[in-house]
Amino acid sequence: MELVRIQRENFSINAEVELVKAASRGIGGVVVFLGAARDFSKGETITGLDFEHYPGMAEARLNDIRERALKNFNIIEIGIVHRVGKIAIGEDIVLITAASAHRNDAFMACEWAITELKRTTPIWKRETTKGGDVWVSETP
Amino acid sequence: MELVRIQRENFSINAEVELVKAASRGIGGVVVFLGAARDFSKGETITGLDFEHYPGMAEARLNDIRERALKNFNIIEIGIVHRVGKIAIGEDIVLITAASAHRNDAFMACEWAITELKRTTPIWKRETTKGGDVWVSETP
Amino acid sequence: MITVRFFAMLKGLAKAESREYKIDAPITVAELKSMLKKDFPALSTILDGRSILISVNLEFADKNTIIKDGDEVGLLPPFSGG
Amino acid sequence: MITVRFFAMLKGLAKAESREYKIDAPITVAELKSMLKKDFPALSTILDGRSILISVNLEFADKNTIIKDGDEVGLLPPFSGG
Repeated sequence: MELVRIQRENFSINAEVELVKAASRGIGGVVVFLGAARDFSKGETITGLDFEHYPGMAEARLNDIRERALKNFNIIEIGIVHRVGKIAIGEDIVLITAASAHRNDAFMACEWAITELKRTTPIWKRETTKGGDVWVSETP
Repeated sequence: MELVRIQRENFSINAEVELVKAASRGIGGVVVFLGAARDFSKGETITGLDFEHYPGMAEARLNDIRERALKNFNIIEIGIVHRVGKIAIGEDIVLITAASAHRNDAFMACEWAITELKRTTPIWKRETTKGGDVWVSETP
Repeated sequence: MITVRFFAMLKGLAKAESREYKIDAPITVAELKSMLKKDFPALSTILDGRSILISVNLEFADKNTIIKDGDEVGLLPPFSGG
Repeated sequence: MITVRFFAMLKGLAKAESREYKIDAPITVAELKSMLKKDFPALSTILDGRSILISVNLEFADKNTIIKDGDEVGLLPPFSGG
């Protein structure tokens, strides 16, 4: 299993953490960010999500985030998985798993990576609301 | 299963995250801190760990951390599990699972909770090294 | 031939997933934008704004980036992953 | 009767897991410390320092906290959980 992936299927947090922990027995702290499909957005009720990505480019951006995280933070390994396609409310969307010897580094890298993912990765979310399906622009 | 527990057995990260996510379909972000048994400490090789706690008081302190986290951060739910007894290198020790509508709050609460756990919870670690078994004092 | 790919809401506005152009010589991103605005009036306002990013061969590009025969250009509305 | 419990490295130094004291009237934590230093010379230095916390009935206490008959006192070396 690759450390950085875009896939339609759901993922197992246990499996992703094991994958990252396999990098070293010197890992003392793992910080995980899990993004889940919540039932509201800007006050509106959401009944489902659908994600589209730019194949090839999205994977390249995520790999670039991993490489920069390894270079800029004192972490041992980091994994990134993002789902695409239809996602039901309550289901998982994205998982970032950062591992380090000491916990501060993993917290910083994990928070940086999810912010960078949102900023630089060509993935788009469509929300199903009462009024129909709407593409979400984080910066309208 | 309780949201705050001290137990000898290992835990499933998936199961703990599901437990916390069950609190609300408004959860958009979950931040998990996992502490694992690493193979070195202050330059020394560690071959195993053994944790002791003050039964009753340790659980009370962890519940207090949960309640203060819910009061002081904009989170929806938080769970804390700490293992005691013998723990092998690479195994998991502690898991903190913080869930919120927006990710910043979960990051802040999770990092605060693990720091507070280390500071205020009567749990003690004994490390097995070449030279024998040594109790660890974080502040000697 | 170059391929221009539309993503997310741009697909709906352009009523297309992609568009191919035959070019005789390399052009800039700015020049391609002018061609697109003519062929897809519904994209005109959005292409004049600052919210759409452009990629050339899967890398972020700017208005001066050169597009050569065989290149793939992406029109990327604001991301909303994560 | 009050019960004093030793944890982690203090168990090894005291060579005991706990010790019971019969008290005729409530005493302070400071007074208990003096009794312990007499009975457990190996704990003397550490009880004079600032690294050991004291609990009374599972709550953190200070040197003026009152200990009554039936109370449980914990001698808590620096924590190393997490």
